[in-house]
Amino acid sequence: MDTGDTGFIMICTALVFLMTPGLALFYGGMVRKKNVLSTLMHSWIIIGIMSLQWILVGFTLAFGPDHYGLIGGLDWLGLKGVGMEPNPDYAGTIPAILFMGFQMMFAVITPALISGSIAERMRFPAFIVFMLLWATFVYDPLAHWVWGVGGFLRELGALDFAGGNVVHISSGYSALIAALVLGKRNGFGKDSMAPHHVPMTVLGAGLLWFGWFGFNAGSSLGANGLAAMAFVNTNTAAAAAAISWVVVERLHRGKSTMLGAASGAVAGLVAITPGAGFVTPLSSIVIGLVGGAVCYLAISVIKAKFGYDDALDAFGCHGIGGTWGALATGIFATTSINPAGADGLIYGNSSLLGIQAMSVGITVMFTVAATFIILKLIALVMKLRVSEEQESNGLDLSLHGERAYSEFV
Amino acid sequence: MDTGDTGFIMICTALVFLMTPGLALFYGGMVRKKNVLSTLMHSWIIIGIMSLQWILVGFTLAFGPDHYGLIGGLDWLGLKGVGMEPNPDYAGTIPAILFMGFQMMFAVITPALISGSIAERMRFPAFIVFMLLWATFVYDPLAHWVWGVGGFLRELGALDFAGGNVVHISSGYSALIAALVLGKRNGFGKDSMAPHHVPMTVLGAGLLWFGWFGFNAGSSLGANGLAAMAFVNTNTAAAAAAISWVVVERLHRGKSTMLGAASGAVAGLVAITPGAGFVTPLSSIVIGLVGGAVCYLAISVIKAKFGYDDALDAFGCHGIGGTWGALATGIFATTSINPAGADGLIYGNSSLLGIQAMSVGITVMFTVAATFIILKLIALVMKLRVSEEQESNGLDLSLHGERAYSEFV
Amino acid sequence: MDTGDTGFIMICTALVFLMTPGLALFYGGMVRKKNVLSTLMHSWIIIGIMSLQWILVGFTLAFGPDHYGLIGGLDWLGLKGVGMEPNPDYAGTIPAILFMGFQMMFAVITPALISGSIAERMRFPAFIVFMLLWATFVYDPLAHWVWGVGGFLRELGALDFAGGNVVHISSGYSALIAALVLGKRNGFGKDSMAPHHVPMTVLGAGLLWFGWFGFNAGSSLGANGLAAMAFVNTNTAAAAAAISWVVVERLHRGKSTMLGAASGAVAGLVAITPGAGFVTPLSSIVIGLVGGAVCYLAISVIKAKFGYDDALDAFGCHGIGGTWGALATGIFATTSINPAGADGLIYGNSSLLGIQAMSVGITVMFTVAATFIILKLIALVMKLRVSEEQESNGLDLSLHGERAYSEFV
Amino acid sequence: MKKIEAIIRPGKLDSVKDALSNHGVNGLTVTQVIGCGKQKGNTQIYRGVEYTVHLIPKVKIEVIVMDKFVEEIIQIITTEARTGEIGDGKIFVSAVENAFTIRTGATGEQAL
Amino acid sequence: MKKIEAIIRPGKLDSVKDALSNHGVNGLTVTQVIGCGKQKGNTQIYRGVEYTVHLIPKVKIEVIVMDKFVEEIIQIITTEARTGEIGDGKIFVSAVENAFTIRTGATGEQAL
Amino acid sequence: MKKIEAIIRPGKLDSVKDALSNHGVNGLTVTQVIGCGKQKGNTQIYRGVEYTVHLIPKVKIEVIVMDKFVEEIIQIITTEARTGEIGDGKIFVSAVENAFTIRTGATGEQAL
Ligand SMILES: Nc1ncnc2c1ncn2[C@@H]1O[C@H](COP(=O)(O)OP(=O)(O)O)[C@@H](O)[C@H]1O
Ligand SMILES: Nc1ncnc2c1ncn2[C@@H]1O[C@H](COP(=O)(O)OP(=O)(O)O)[C@@H](O)[C@H]1O
Ligand SMILES: Nc1ncnc2c1ncn2[C@@H]1O[C@H](COP(=O)(O)OP(=O)(O)O)[C@@H](O)[C@H]1O
Repeated sequence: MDTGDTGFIMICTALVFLMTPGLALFYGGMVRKKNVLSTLMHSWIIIGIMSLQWILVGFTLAFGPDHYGLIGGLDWLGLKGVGMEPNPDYAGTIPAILFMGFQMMFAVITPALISGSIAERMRFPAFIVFMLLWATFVYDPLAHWVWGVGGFLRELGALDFAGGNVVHISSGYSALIAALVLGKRNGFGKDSMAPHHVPMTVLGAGLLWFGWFGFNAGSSLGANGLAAMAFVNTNTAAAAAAISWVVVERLHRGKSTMLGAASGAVAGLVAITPGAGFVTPLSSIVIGLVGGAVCYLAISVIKAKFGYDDALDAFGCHGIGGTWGALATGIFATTSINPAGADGLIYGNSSLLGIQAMSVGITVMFTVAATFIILKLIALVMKLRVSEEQESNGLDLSLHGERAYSEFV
Repeated sequence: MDTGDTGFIMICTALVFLMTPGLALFYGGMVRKKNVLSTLMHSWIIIGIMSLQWILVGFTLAFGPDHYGLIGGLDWLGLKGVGMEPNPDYAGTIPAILFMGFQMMFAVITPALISGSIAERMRFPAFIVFMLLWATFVYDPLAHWVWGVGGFLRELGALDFAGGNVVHISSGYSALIAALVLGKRNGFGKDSMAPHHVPMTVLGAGLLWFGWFGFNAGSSLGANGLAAMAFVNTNTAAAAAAISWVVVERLHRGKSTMLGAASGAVAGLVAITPGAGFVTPLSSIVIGLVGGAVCYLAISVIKAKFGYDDALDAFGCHGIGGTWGALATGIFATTSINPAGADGLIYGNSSLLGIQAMSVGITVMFTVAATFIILKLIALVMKLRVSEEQESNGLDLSLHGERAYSEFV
Repeated sequence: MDTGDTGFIMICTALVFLMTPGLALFYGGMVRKKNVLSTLMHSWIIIGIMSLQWILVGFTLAFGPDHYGLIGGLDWLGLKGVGMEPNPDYAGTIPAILFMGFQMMFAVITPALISGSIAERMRFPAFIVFMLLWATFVYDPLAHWVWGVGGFLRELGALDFAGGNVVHISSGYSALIAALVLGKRNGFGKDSMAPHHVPMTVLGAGLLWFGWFGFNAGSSLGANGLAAMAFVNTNTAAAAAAISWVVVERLHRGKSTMLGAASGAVAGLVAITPGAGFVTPLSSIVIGLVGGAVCYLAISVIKAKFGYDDALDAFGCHGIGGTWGALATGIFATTSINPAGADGLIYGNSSLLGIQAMSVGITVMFTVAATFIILKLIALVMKLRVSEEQESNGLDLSLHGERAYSEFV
Repeated sequence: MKKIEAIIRPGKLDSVKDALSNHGVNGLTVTQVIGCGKQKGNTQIYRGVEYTVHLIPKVKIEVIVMDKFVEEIIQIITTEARTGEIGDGKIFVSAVENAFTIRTGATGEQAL
Repeated sequence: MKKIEAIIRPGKLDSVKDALSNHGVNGLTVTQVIGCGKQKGNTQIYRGVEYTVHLIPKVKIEVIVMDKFVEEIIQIITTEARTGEIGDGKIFVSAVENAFTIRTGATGEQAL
Repeated sequence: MKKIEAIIRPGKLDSVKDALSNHGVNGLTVTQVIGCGKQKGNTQIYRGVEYTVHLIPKVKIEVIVMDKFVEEIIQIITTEARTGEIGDGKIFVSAVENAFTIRTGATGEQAL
């Protein structure tokens, strides 16, 4: 065990934790005043539920001893045997319980990301059931495939440094399906659904960016040069994507917006996630620039064309940004940064891009199908969507019996 | 000295620092619009005052060479002799000045916790005098008893990993006394005193949770397995308590609220504080589940029955949650997690629970009596409470000459 | 390489990053409702632009191989050769890429500080051009002079632990010039320009204080006793200055304000920046007390007398506080804290104060002249200031096409 | 000249506004209000304590028009703002003696 | 029909509302306003600069009632809203020509 | 007694208020409103989607005065609130039947 690595990963774990309360604010600022608490609640209840799910079953399903490359065994149920000694299979210099904790924060934020697409209209009990099933039957297996020793995508040679597939692609495409299954918000495309509190969203974006350093740099599982490289790449791509988003929106709409800069930064953070520990800073600039532009176009043009109501653009940011990031890793990865990785297209190796594309394809197909089935099964048992009256009164009042702001002195 | 431990504790110190500005927001969102700045000011002025008090006299009173198990000597007045070398009595691998700094943040947040109970009605000069006296005559001795080498509660064998007694029980019961001495807010039980800005409270809760990792994990004073275990326990109990609070409120009132999830999380963080480094993650689930439910009941049922006006539930969260946590440590502690600790009730040792109860009893008696005396003494010299007119106009305007929000464009 | 140092500095880098989103909120709360997004945007667009500028040219200009003590060579353009191995010239125990990243965050926040003085009236394209030129022709050379191996102010023996000159004096005086060149806001001195959201400013101040631990303690570039000392000094001076500000404002205006406590804390953080690693905690108290009072007077008395419109007091806090801090270092520095430093006036060495004063003088003259020239050059090519109508409608709507808050349900 | 004050559900503001402007009524002023009437208030819960809030968010639309348009406008508002549930709101009509356009100085019906 | 507009202290809203509803007056509409009159404004301080703010927060209650209730209602409001200090506020009465209930289409006094 | 309602640009509130009080008009009540008229709304952009917002922030000033002051006050408001650009706003005058000062019980013109 190494105190430097242990201390560093412990703080990284705290940073990744902070991302979910940050996401709550990022999302909360974008909804209408009457739904802000219900939106915050999505993230917060997930912190509660997933923290327990992970300890009880999630961790062992994802990282427990492999079965057929598909799933971890139940050997570590309730953290049995996961203690203060390192587990060299995953991280030889930090306590096994810390590795578990670090991974927990990923298992927490991923379902929370989905909640952006179904904001302002989903029933709370259905939301909870959906999230629990999704975590158990989508996230845990997928984490095993990509990161678990013996996981089949890992064996394939797909590169995913900090969770492009497991976190962003999976949540992004699931969010799209959930938005489609739930249908549009009443008044979508007619009433103004402008964000009720942009500074809250900007604050959330700041906390996300801050926490993302823990997410990406911490994914090296030690305080070393690779972590530092991932750190710098993370910042670089976020910065580049913020710039590219506001430039593209200036060309498209004539103005650069603060919401755009914040959204672009998040798009860039998503895009660099899979490649953060495999590419150079200069490549990160390109990954960010493309990431910001692609997500902007997905959200402002493609979404408008197809007309689905991905309320807070969970698909537009995470699905699209994550896909680009996974492919970009296939293009820009270099063994000069990470010998444990592989060379990408621009370093003369075209096979990696294919592997990356295949792993994206598998992830998308699996999550899309599984999410659809889960939602349809739940719909057999309970209503997914609030009543029209509840929706018009706002979910804060109708579901939670609260109002966010009391207006009078 | 160890760079890993030193770096880790330095960041933990920063995290614990952040808890007080976080608490300011947690509390600030819950008061009425006209009192939000005065509420933020409580926490902020305490950061200022206590940082200086601690350096000048607090640290040496608490950790200076022991006198009769009751108080530290004045040898380290103004940090004389507290330098960059470790002090092996307390932490052999980090600079003594860092240990001092880490402890300082605890000395800062503890009085700030009290301010929740007297919100919206205390005069500012009386508040400052109260806090200074309280820190010097309550906190500093208590910290010595529990944590100081030679302190009598420490010698007794009471377990308090990160400050259940010193921080939460002491502040919680003092808060109750302060609320009783000051009396109810005008209009209490009649006018609506709904929180003016729930998202601000949720943000504050997020920052508290984040900072609490430093509080609890940092209390191991090194970047090691025990710190990691405390870290995971902290998160687990907070998550469990958030869940249990919203479940109980759903059973009781028919709805789960965002304010409830945030309050529950804080209750869980309080409850796990004394035991974080002595119990297993599975025990933490139980500690959290019970903690959330108990605090909910204290706040919504017992407070209503007795009718005292603990405005922001400083007693309900910290007094009750801290008491439960101290007792829970007597139940769930295990030497398999921490050989320096002891086994609790469920591991067949019933004496620990008795010791814990005794240490709670002593703490409660001491703080209750001392707080009462301090407040009564101050009342001889100055008014404790604002005038009716100041209260109705709001403390922001009448005490500080500011308004939090300017409403017009 | 040392994992403890590396992990610590990586987290410090994240902390310093967080200061700029924190600054955005600190500033954003102080403007009028109609300009809050444009104010947040100033900081955010700078994060984007400067992160890229630094990687591409800034770092090598500042830290690249010295030319005549004046500027770094272009050898490290685009981070060529800046890799995972340490560069012992600057930090022998952490990866060179991490040193680059840590410094990057300083290069980001410095121009963002300037934006406070020109808030609510500058055109966005002119702002971007100004900032790019300023970073390249003012910040990068200045950083080289003070911190670069071979830099002439460094050779002179001037002490600047964490950036009094490079960060605060440079941005503060530049801010004053920019405010003078742009002119006053319409209605200045007549209409109310009260902060629209003081809690947002308080939140920002909290994040700044938190991040400043990374700024100052991280400037020791290792997790060691000096870092811990700088950490404690930072907190101490901030606390003392918060207190002194509210005491002075109480004497002057009869009331202590929350905005004052937050402003005072920032003033204290500025004041301790150059000396954090050279003075004792007791000296930090004095530095903070004087710092808070001096900045208060500069802002409330001197600004009123001269009538310039430094909208959010970038000069009053950073220019004045930084100057005091640099001189205070000449007074209070002691080799007992930092053998690599020097003794100050109160330790019997009067020459250091002279050197400090000289280095302040050079910095002021250089930044004042350069900022003036840059702005005048830009004014030849494009308008610096928005139209009267844009200003009265608010920059959020007129420049960015957004509103921060949608008022209706 | 009459002033028509309509207190309606906030969610109906957009449709009412659009309908009015389709009928050539462009000038109007909107205020955020809270009100009570037959509609029951709602219950809010904070830390286990229930508050009944009787005053419910509404918006008030004010239109000053020539007498001859009053009926039509009431018709439009009624149609657009109605859901049939309690709480749809009220319309009040009162006399206005004079109007001025600040910009042009126009008075009386010219000012509308 | 008359409209009674009462501009009162924000802190008195609850008592006035309750008193009115105890006397059977259930319909009313409330607006957040700021106002000035004899009551002096307050001084605010931001970074050492003093601002005098003349406009003080108040709330405006509007009740439209049948003529015969006017006196009683004014009585109730006056009693509940009075503290005796400057700034208690004003009540204004004016004529309303017609009223409509959007939901039912009822008009005139039926609509109240 | 008349009620003068002026809907003006928010930025003009201070000058109008000051001018009125220089002419001895101290009592007035201000409401934050949004409105539309000849002035075109503005376009807002959120994540690439354009919204046209027709309702523009304004403030409404209400002054209740004796009949004889009406003209002068309209004059003052018009002068101070005018920029000459579309959107300067409107002034409406209507009759008020009675006024009461809550604190003193004064009625009619005494109450103003
Ligand atoms: N007499 C009244 N005076 C002023 N406002 C009223 C009056 N009656 C109702 N209102 C306003 O109209 C709104 C709707 O009235 P309510 O009685 O709840 O529904 P409905 O109009 O469908 O019967 C109330 O919230 C209130 O703002
Ligand atoms: N002439 C008036 N026209 C409109 N509103 C008025 C008028 N006079 C007073 N008000 C309103 O009544 C409030 C209270 O009036 P004020 O003169 O301060 O106290 P009091 O009514 O006790 O004499 C003011 O803040 C303002 O909103
Ligand atoms: N007929 C009307 N009824 C009520 N309010 C009106 C009416 N016409 C205009 N207003 C108010 O006056 C404001 C300014 O009117 P507008 O037509 O835009 O400018 P101008 O008065 O310069 O012609 C509007 O935003 C609206 O609030």
